[in-house]
Amino acid sequence: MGAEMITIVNIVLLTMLCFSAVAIMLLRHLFAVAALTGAFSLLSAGLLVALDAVDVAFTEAAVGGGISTVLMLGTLALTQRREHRPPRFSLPALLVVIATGGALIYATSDMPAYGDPNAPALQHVVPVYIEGSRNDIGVPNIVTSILASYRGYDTLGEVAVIFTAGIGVMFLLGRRREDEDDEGMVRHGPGNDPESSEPEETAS
Amino acid sequence: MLDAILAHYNYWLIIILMMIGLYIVISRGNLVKKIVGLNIFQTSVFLLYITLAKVTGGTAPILTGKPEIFSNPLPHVLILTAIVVGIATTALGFALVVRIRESYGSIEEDDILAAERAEEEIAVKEALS
Amino acid sequence: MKHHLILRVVSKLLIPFILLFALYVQFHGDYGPGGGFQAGVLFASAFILYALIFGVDNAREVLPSKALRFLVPVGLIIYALTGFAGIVMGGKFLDYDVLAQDPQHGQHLGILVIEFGVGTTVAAVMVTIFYAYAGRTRDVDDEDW
Amino acid sequence: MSLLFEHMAALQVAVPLLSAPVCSLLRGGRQPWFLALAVSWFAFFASISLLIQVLDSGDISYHMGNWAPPFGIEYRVDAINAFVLLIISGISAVALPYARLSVAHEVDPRRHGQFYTAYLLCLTGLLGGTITGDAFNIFVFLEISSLSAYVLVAAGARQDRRALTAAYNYLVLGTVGATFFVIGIGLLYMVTGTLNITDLAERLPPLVDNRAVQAGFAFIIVGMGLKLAMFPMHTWLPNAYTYAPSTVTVFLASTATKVSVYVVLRFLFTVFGPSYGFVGLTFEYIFLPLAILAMFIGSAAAIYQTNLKRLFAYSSVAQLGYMVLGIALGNVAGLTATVLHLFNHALMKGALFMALGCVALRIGAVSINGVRGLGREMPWTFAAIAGAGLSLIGVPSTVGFISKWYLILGALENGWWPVAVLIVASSLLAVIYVWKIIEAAYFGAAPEGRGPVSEAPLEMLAPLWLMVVANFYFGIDADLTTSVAGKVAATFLGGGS
Amino acid sequence: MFIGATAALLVAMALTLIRAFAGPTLFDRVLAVNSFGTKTVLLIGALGFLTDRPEFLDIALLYALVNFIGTIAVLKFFRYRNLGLSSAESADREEID
Amino acid sequence: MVHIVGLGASLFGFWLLMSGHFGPLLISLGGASVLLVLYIAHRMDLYDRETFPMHLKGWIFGYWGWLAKEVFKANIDVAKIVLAPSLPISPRVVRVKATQKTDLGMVIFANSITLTPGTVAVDIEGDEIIVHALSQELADGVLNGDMDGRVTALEER
Amino acid sequence: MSTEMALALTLLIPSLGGIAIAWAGRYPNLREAVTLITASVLFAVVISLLQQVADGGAPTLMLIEVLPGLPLMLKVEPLGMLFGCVASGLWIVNSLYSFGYMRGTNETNQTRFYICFAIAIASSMGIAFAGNMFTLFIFYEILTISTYPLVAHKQNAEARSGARLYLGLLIGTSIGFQLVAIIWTWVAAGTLDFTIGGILRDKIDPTMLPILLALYMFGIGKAALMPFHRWLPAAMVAPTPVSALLHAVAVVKAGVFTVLKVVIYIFGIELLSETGASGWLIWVASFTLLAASLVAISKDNLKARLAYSTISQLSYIILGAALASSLGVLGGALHIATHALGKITLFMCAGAIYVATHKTEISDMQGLGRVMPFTFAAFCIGALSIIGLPPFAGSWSKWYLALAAADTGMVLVIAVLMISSLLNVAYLMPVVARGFFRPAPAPQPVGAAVAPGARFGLAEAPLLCVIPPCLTALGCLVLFFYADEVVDLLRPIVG
Amino acid sequence: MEMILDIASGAFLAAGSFLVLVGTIGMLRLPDFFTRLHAAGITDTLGAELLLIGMMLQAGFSLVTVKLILISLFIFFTSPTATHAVANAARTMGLKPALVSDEDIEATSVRRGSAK
Ligand code: NA
Ligand code: NA
Repeated sequence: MGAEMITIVNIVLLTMLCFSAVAIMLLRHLFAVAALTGAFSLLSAGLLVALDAVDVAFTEAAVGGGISTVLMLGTLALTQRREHRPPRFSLPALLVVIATGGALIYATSDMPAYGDPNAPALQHVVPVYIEGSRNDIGVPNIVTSILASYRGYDTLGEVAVIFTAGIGVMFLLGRRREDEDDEGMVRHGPGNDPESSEPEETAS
Repeated sequence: MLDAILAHYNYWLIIILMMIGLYIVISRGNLVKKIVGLNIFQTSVFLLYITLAKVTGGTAPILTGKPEIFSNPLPHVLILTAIVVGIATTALGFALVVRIRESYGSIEEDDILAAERAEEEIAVKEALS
Repeated sequence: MKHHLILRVVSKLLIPFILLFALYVQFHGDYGPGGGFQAGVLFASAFILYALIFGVDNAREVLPSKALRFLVPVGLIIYALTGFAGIVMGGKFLDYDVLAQDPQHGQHLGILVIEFGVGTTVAAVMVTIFYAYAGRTRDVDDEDW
Repeated sequence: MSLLFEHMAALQVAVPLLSAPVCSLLRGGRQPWFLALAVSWFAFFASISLLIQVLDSGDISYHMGNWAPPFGIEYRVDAINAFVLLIISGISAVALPYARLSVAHEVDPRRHGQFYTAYLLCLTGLLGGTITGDAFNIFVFLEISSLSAYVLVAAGARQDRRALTAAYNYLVLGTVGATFFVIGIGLLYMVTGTLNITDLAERLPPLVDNRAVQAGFAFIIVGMGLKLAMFPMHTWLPNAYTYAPSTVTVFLASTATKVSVYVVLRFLFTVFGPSYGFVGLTFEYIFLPLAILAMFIGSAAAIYQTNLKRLFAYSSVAQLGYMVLGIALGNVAGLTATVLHLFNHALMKGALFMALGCVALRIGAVSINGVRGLGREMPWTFAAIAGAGLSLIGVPSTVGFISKWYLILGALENGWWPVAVLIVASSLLAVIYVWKIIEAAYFGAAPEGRGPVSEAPLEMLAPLWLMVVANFYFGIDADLTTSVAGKVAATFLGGGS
Repeated sequence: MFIGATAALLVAMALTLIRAFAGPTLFDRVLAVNSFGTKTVLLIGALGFLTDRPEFLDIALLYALVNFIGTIAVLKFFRYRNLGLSSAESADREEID
Repeated sequence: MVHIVGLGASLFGFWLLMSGHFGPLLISLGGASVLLVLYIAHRMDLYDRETFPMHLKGWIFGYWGWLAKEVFKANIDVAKIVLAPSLPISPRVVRVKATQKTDLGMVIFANSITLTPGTVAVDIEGDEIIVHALSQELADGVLNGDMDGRVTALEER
Repeated sequence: MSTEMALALTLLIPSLGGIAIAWAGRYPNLREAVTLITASVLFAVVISLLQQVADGGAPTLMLIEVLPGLPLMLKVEPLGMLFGCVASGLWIVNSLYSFGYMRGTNETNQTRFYICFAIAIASSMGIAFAGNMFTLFIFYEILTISTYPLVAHKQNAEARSGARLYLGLLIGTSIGFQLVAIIWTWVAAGTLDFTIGGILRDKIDPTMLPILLALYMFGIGKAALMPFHRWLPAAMVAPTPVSALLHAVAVVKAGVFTVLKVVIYIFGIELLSETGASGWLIWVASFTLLAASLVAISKDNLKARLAYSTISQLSYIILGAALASSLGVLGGALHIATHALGKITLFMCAGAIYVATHKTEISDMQGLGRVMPFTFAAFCIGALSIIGLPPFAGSWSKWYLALAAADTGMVLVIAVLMISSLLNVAYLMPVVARGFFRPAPAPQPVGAAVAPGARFGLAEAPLLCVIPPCLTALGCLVLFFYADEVVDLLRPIVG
Repeated sequence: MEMILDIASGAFLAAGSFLVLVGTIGMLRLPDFFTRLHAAGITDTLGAELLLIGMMLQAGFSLVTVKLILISLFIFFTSPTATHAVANAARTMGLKPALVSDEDIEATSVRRGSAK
């Protein structure tokens, strides 16, 4: 009974995701897009919980719903809030997309069925992880065992990726050291108008 | 037939989602929208991985002391990494968008292309003169 | 002055708990969902909330850019050095078994340390990125607003 | 000391990886550059020792975290990736002495720490993506290199704002490529349950007819095709190379796409194998026509460029066509050509972009007009362009010739006469665009208003000429490179894994 | 019992999403998305009980948090410019919609 | 100081409640975490009456009980309105005098208004709270000063 | 001096000479002394090798193995010796002439000119002594590239477009056809070594032989076989010493030399004659021969006429190879030397006329012979040699070719040879006739003020422009009497 | 006892579900942004809390209940705050409530200058 309900939850959430994606495509108010993107991430995170991927759901919620929404808002604040061109149809895009989707749908016919407990991916390496997590590592969360130990090297790479992003954003947007140290008085941020101070920022 | 549908409906819906994301990336001229499309595309790939990790009747791969069937944890690990890569890419992409807006005064591909073409034409004219 | 009173008061109440929740997530990744990455993001989001309500300049006083410039690489360095520690103590790169008296303790220690590294870098990077966005002077004209 | 060699495979990547955050902590001035230089030289040393080790005593398998594959991540070094590692670290080792002045000129001095940090990350990513024996780890490390490459390209915005849009397009297409690659890996994982390349190779044969495997193959190839700028997925490349700072162009043009080619080779021959029906079909019906189109359209586009960096960027599209063509030939000679060309093209483009960097140092933007008459004022620089240009054309006694020699051998071996003719015909297009520059530099009159121009400093000329000399040395004494490449090709075709 | 609650939450989420799509003002959307987030928190709680693994409430807590910060962020960033300008009422109108 | 100790204690309690693991390692990590949070809170200048409202004494629970009842009633009212086919609404905006002396008190009052369906605190201007109400009856529930008085009473220990 | 050393020196001397010239660039006298010394030393070294080859030796020098089985190597054989002697010997003469010409016309970039010249000679030596087709190809390309700056010397639009065509056609044909042919040969035979009797016997399907041969013949663009001859007239924009280099000393000679090498050592004469694979080439060569002659007649510009003459004369050599008989090959080989002497004479005379009078059109040269008697006499001798009249060297090579045609029973070829000789007369003799027998239009053109012999009423070019053609004209005469020795030297190549 | 708890829990869940649905319907039915705020309030306050209490009753005295309490506390604090923030932003940016009499609008018109 619970399993069937999960199936229904999956279908409903996925359908909502698709509609959200279409809405994101069509909406031209970019702040609205940002808000919907946040909803999209929360939805997909909900789906991830339904699919037992709790660590992923945790991350997707924090990243997709939190950080990337904030980043997008920050970008919009520094750029513009409307998409200027109305959505228009693009045949090449459609062809690429159909080819990609077609290839995937072709692949699905030979994929293991959804939820198949005999899927090959469950037979080969995973049992060792489950046993190892219990005995060798002694960490109940198998995802953590794999992430931090078995495939800890991937995670090192992942931290390097985040580090790269940090360096990159600092490179592209960071204030120069001189600005910070010498011109600390300069107020930054949009609405940098001496006439109008911003209450939010001067609060407390 | 119904079996086939039930066995793969998840994949199909995810593929549709993926296609919408990819379509946004290719067809939208707004640089922010493109990155949003990229996010949708990537998120749907994440969902594909997680879907294939799901085991009917299984639970989250955290040991409880009881004998249980667990969903496959490995795709979870991979996707955790992929999410991080995705947010890193998004952050950089948005940073570039901000800089582009500062340099070109627009984040619409058409305007930027027009500006670049004009520059290019000047350069070519110089080369020919 | 009372304009953002509600937000201000509620945030003041929440922020310490969000920070602690982040640290909880950091150290309980072994038992449930969470770990360094998620903790880092949460930790950063507490600062982001602070910056949203009290202004980026105040946030910079709490967590100066100089400290961030130090913290961003430090997490990654901690992680990489853990890898080298494996080599130095007679194992392979990132081999935690050799870090303590027995392999399981070694694994625990290794995971704890690298997760800490992950959390440090992630939190620092997230705040850095937020500062970079929110603190950037807009030098384009306001036409589009 | 033995500890060093025992862990050399890990250190090859771990040292640059650790050095990147350390670099970001440095105070500026020359320190970041010096660290990058030292690390590059260490990486070069490591790659040489790995290659020697591999050639002497067979493949190296290093288990990260001491977890046996396929459970943990394995570093697996064989002749081919040792060779690619050598290319990457070698180019880096030569490019960095050159970099200091060029970067000082083109990149905001206050950003040098971040610049060299990004450079080190890019190096790390390329090395890591090459050395690893784990399919997903390839993705992670290639993304490290790609993300840092976007930053490095955008660093050119100080010279020309188009660097920003170039970096943006590179980012979007690169990410789509990476995502395709991830889809492909996922499909393979779904049906095999493993991510280890060796393990994958062992578990795939019974699954040849599985559609998920076939689709996975397609996604991996298209994804990497985007990253390696395989025609017609090359659109990000010309502008990225054109507007990046000179040093970045030197490094990326010589290494980044090469690693993607390597990954394609790895999947085509180690994981799959030409004996799989769909792989063979891909060779003949996808790679062959695309490669030929790339050779001609890339070269033809190069002819019409006025910006010299973009000219050589389009030439890279054509040259990547040669590499794909070598794969498409599907025989030892063709594959030897591809592997050789990884190295040879790195030498040519390294030298050419270095030379353009020297020109940029003196006159700013490098247009065909701007270099008129510069041949006499910058004799060493333009002699280098001429020399490397000859190599690009494929004139005998240069490395370019050796590559084409094997390509044509491969075409003839298959009895593909027209292909052999097309290969030489496309070289002739190279004559045109190379000669355009030579003619302008040596036989054109200096544009009005250009004052006297002095030759580039020795610090930049020396690495440049090292590359030029290498172009000729390895063109005349090709024994070393061809024996390694031939060995690699034979391994690939001699029964897959 | 949790099935019923889950179903109700799903229906409510779908309806809320309609409001988010329809707008018409940005604030309608933000309100809808915020409410949607609350429902997601509840859904995750319900799913935890449905699958007999209710210990994942950390996620729900995180959602509530992210939802809150996200809402604040949208408003904060959206309001930036209007704090400085008072004349363009009509323009505001257009922006809000 | 009392705020620091109070906040520290409640943070540590929060940790113990969340954790459910009481091994020496996690307890000491919890202690360290609390110290770190306290340090950051100090840097954020969060130590004041608002952060750890211990001056509100036990009254608060009584108030909560009363508020729960009000919220419940208002929910029923609004639900009726929403479900009525005719949608009997007459929205209005009213100004409510707030008599609280502290910011915290005013925030409790404003949030209480918002928590009660049918009324939303839209803005605070001086000592007035501007409230949007769905109907006059619902507005009256706020205007009658009952809630205001109870919140003010909370402040005056 | 060891043989290998000597062989290495043939490459090193001109290369080092080039460097020395660059170093001496600022001092024209020193620079030209270096040029002359280098040329002389090179010639001496080549002559020192000549004796060994005449004695049947084959000095060999292995440079490096580029790819397994594909070395860069030098190996001297008689044909190469002949070409080596011609190129190095004529370099001396041409250098002397260049000093006069370049100074006489105040050319710019003279240092570059001499450096490129030295590199061109070095690569000619490489071509002459190449031990396999691969080595030859490399030097062939270096020769093309090193002569490009010479052709583009004047750096104006005309020079640039001429040089572009020059480079495009030579590189294009060499990479597009020749390289393919070489690789094909490699694939088929597994070697590229020059071997008497060829390397392709039984290695390649006889029906494919004509195609391979065609790839070689059209791929050797320097042999100017129609329709790939356009580069030669286009290169006429270059200064005259360059034309001499192109037409006589190095470039076209390298082309026909390569043709002979391919026919003799790659295909083998016998294989060609057995299979008749070169039959088609006879007709292409014949066509080129006649057509180029006809075009030459129509040209009023002296250098253009000479250029088409060269195209025509080259086809004699190709014809000799195409006949696939010993006599034909010998005749062709001999023609390399005889034509070189004759054509360099003609070009140097044309240059001398230009230096003295700045005239380029034949129609303007009426009566010039009377004021430039030495020049025109030398021209006359060169012309007669090219036409093939005894007692000038050219008569021998044509004689051998005619014999070969008769031998193989190609009557038509004999006819072609006859007609072409008549055409030779028709385009060369009018120049001499105008110069000597037509009265000069008044006013008489005034030569250079310092022109030697002015007091005798002569207006000759500077001595350095006049003496070299006289020397080579003398050479035409001398070679007539020593042709037998040359043929004896060459005899081994036909087995 | 078990059964009583189950029944109580079921009742709470049912009531919560009902209120959540009602709130959502209100969000769709009500005419403008400000009126919809109230409907959203139904979901976020009583609906959410009832559902959470229903869950607490199922979980009994355990870590789960503790976390449910924390969630309900969190919602209790943040939900009105967020609602207020949206409403305040809308008002500050000049969005006019519909169906409100003129003098009301007068009384509450945005006074930008004074607000700062
Ligand atoms: Na975890
Ligand atoms: Na309310």
